[in-house]
Amino acid sequence: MTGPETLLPLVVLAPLGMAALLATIAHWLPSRMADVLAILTALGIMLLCGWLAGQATGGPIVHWFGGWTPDAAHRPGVILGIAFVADPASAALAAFCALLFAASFLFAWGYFDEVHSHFHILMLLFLAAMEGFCLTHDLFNLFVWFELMSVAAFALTAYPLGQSSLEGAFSFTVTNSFASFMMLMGIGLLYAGTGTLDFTAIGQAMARHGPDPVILGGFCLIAAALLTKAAILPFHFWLSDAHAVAPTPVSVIFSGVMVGLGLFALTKLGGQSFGAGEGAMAPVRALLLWLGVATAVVGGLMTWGQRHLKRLLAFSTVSHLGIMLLAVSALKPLGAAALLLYLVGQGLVKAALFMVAGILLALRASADEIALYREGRGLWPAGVVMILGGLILGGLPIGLLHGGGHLIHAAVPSRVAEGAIILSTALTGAAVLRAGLRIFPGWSGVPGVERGAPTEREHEKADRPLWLMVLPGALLLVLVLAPSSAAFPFLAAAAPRLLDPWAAGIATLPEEGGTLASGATFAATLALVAMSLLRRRPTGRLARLAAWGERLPFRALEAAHSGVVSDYVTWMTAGLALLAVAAASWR
Amino acid sequence: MTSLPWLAALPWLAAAWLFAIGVYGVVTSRHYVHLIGCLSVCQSSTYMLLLGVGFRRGAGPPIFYDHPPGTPAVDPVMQALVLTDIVVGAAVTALLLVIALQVHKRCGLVDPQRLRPLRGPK
Amino acid sequence: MIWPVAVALAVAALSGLLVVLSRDPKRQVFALAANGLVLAVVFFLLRAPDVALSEIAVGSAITPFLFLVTLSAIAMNRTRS
Amino acid sequence: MNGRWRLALLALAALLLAPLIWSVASALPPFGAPEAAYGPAVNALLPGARNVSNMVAAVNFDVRGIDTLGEESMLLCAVVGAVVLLRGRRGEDRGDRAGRVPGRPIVERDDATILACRIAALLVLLFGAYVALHGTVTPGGGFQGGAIAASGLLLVYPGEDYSCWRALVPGTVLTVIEGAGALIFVLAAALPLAGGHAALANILPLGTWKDLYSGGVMVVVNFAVALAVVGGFGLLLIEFMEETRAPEEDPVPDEEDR
Repeated sequence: MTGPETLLPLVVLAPLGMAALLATIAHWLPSRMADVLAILTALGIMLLCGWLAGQATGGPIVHWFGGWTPDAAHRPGVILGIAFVADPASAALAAFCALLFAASFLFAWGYFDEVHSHFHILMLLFLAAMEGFCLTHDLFNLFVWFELMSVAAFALTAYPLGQSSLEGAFSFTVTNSFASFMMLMGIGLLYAGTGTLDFTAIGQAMARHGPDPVILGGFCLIAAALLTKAAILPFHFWLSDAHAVAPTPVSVIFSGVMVGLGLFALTKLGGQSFGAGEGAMAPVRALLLWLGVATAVVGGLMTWGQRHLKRLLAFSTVSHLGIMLLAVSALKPLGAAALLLYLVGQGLVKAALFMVAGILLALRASADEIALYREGRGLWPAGVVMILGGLILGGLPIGLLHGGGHLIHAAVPSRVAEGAIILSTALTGAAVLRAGLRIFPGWSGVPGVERGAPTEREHEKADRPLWLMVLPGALLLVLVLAPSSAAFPFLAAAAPRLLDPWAAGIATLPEEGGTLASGATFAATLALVAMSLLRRRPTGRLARLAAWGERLPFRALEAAHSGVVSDYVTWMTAGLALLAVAAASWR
Repeated sequence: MTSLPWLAALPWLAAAWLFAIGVYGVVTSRHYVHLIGCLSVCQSSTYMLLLGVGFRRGAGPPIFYDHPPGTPAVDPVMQALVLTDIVVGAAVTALLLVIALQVHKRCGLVDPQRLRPLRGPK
Repeated sequence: MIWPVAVALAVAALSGLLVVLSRDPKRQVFALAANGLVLAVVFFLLRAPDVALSEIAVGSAITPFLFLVTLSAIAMNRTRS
Repeated sequence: MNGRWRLALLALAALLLAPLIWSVASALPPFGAPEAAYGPAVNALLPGARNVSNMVAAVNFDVRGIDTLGEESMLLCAVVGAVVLLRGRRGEDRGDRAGRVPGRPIVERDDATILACRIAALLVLLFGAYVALHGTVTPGGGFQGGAIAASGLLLVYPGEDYSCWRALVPGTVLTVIEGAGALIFVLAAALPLAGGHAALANILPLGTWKDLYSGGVMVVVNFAVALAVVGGFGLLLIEFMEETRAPEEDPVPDEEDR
């Protein structure tokens, strides 16, 4: 057992052990000790995963639990044990998760000061689940970490015990429970069809006797569950209600990386287990492409039509997930590299923006853009973070997110998809800029479409210093402004290994050119912001008619996002039927 | 004994049936606690499918206490998966009941079709 | 002999329908407990004694008890507010 | 969407899915004749490799031990979450008066119930311990035994009155038991790493066949799971019962408070 192989399970065992330790001695722990222990654990895991990612570029680090290596069973072709396989991409994403947790713990210093440090126990279990989800190589183990992540998320969403957070947590729990039932049924079908649960073994079994209905059915069910976690249309309805009502440190993790893990797992499974036949998944990939376009556009429009900051950021996450699905649907190394860079870039920016929303909730007792008009003047550091974040989201041509967007434009096959990316990036960036300019410097026209959006009077714990709350957000923004060309060599090595951990060779990534697309995106963002600044109250009959016409699509979309859990479950069943029909049409 | 065609697929159809009525129950429910009950019915469909996949006709349980190891036995891996699934069911049901209780304490309503976050009851 | 399993599966499907169709939560709790017992019999016939034991302990003892306590707490809240 | 639209969409989805479900059901290996090689390999190898006769416990605690570790931390997470959400503003002090629903008569417990419950509580606790201890030998194990023992703890309540039950089964002790169970499991997984073995490796002597001590580390893991489940379910039952007590002052604040 080499060094990295011995340390690999500690990535999951350390947070679990710390959570269990806190649960045991929480009664006798001095008050701030839980915060310190949690931050140290998160930073330790981040460094360990970063080191493992570096080591893994040579070859994947494999750890078989219990010593049950494939040959220990003396049965060729039968894999008994469960493996953790750290390929560079998975280890890097695990490190990114730990980084966001460290920033969230720093932001949450003093937020939860009751005795039993329950918040830190739940968050550490959440961290362990995400690390396990990134690293596991066994299908049912993936379900166990998926479920632990969900249970921790349900409890953390309902933590503030406000009426909206309880109802949001209820619909979040019901929809994600359905996703886990579908995933279990998919695992049952795949076990019946291939006789094993290991990713590579499933891939070999599928290559041997081709995708028959059982394996296609299993893939559809698992894909539906992962698309629910990745909030792709029509499975995305739970996300806006859950993120808008969760406490800020939890929303940072939700939007930062939890939803991205769904797409990451879909890419890994698509590459390692179901990518055998080139044409095998063509109709499903086409459906994923169109679902990505629909999600990006619907998410962008809903972002533009929101006034509650957290709900606005939640819909921008939905839009970015749609964009990432566009790159992933091709299942090529270039798409995987684009997914990784874009996921890290948008995660950093989204985490910083959610922290700004948390600051406004804490110090100005509201997250409503219109109610906060000119209220943010005393908090200029938070204003700088928000406006810079909006610019980066809108396509500012520097930093990781720009590099990610550039790779996605290169990876995306069709023109329509590129148009959708430009439109949704402009809408999300402009919405954040509109909110930032309205709250901090107070520059804003008359509220247009966002006037009728749902909102709520709420506040979060106030007596926390401003510098302590702005510091993590500012650090994350500095990270996202790093030149993306620095990450290209690592990405070139990591991307092919995500689709097949034992692949050699380097992916060729297109050079960082100032393409037409990035310029058009940034121009569109500035145009939308200018439009919202110059908007006056519609006086003439024609202007009033135009304003009514402009509000029509937004009111229809808002009616579809009704908040009723029965609707959400109906839409999920329809989505599953859509996926099944696409898979069945392959034969 | 002639094995009828539908008998070979009985557990898969039973699982699909339980999943379908679970979804129907959740979509048409008018009380949070009733909805949670329907969710646990929907979960029992996964037990049915998993154990059905592991069953082998004429084989005994995978416990070699009273009959020696080597006698034909059903698949123990599927039973371990269902054990984990039952724990998942108990955990999620407990959390949902707590949320339903707290929502009722907050606003006196437990009708899933009237309660909507950030918008106030319909 | 496959007939007992087939009959048990059919009874489990019916008891699931019974749980869904009993709209009044108080009656549904007893339907749930019965469903737990029927599932335990199905698991026993599918040669899974461990799973049957845990289904009885969790599915028809602890979970229905939690349902009952929640319903009584809701009844007390309703009279208070 | 109103009710009719939802049912229409559901019917359409069911219509689309029905033929596909039938094609999958007929393509699956027939019920009773599985083709998977994983299970038979475990049945053939594990009795000799670990001296245990309960194959499900062997898969749960040794071959796929990391799954069970995830399952236990899920139980810990659900119980901590439920306790946090239930205590909310109530704090953890004991409500001494039982909540009452007006119009529902209070039936005094007669002595037969008290005697029966006191005897039953002890027997159920004993049975739970028996099932937990024989995890690696006969059907049962840490989880089932722990769940039975937790319901045994609950039986103490009808045997005694509420405050005596809460004194006999204190919440802090159950929290410590639950945390300790999870901690022992994590240590049993992590310690073999120090010796250069794989995590969850079975480094203890494997004991004798069909004996209570069989399966080396599996006995420790089984004990840890039993502790975690007793503590977890016990705490859950206590916090839920606490909800039925009459509050001193009205815990529900009037305006929208976070």
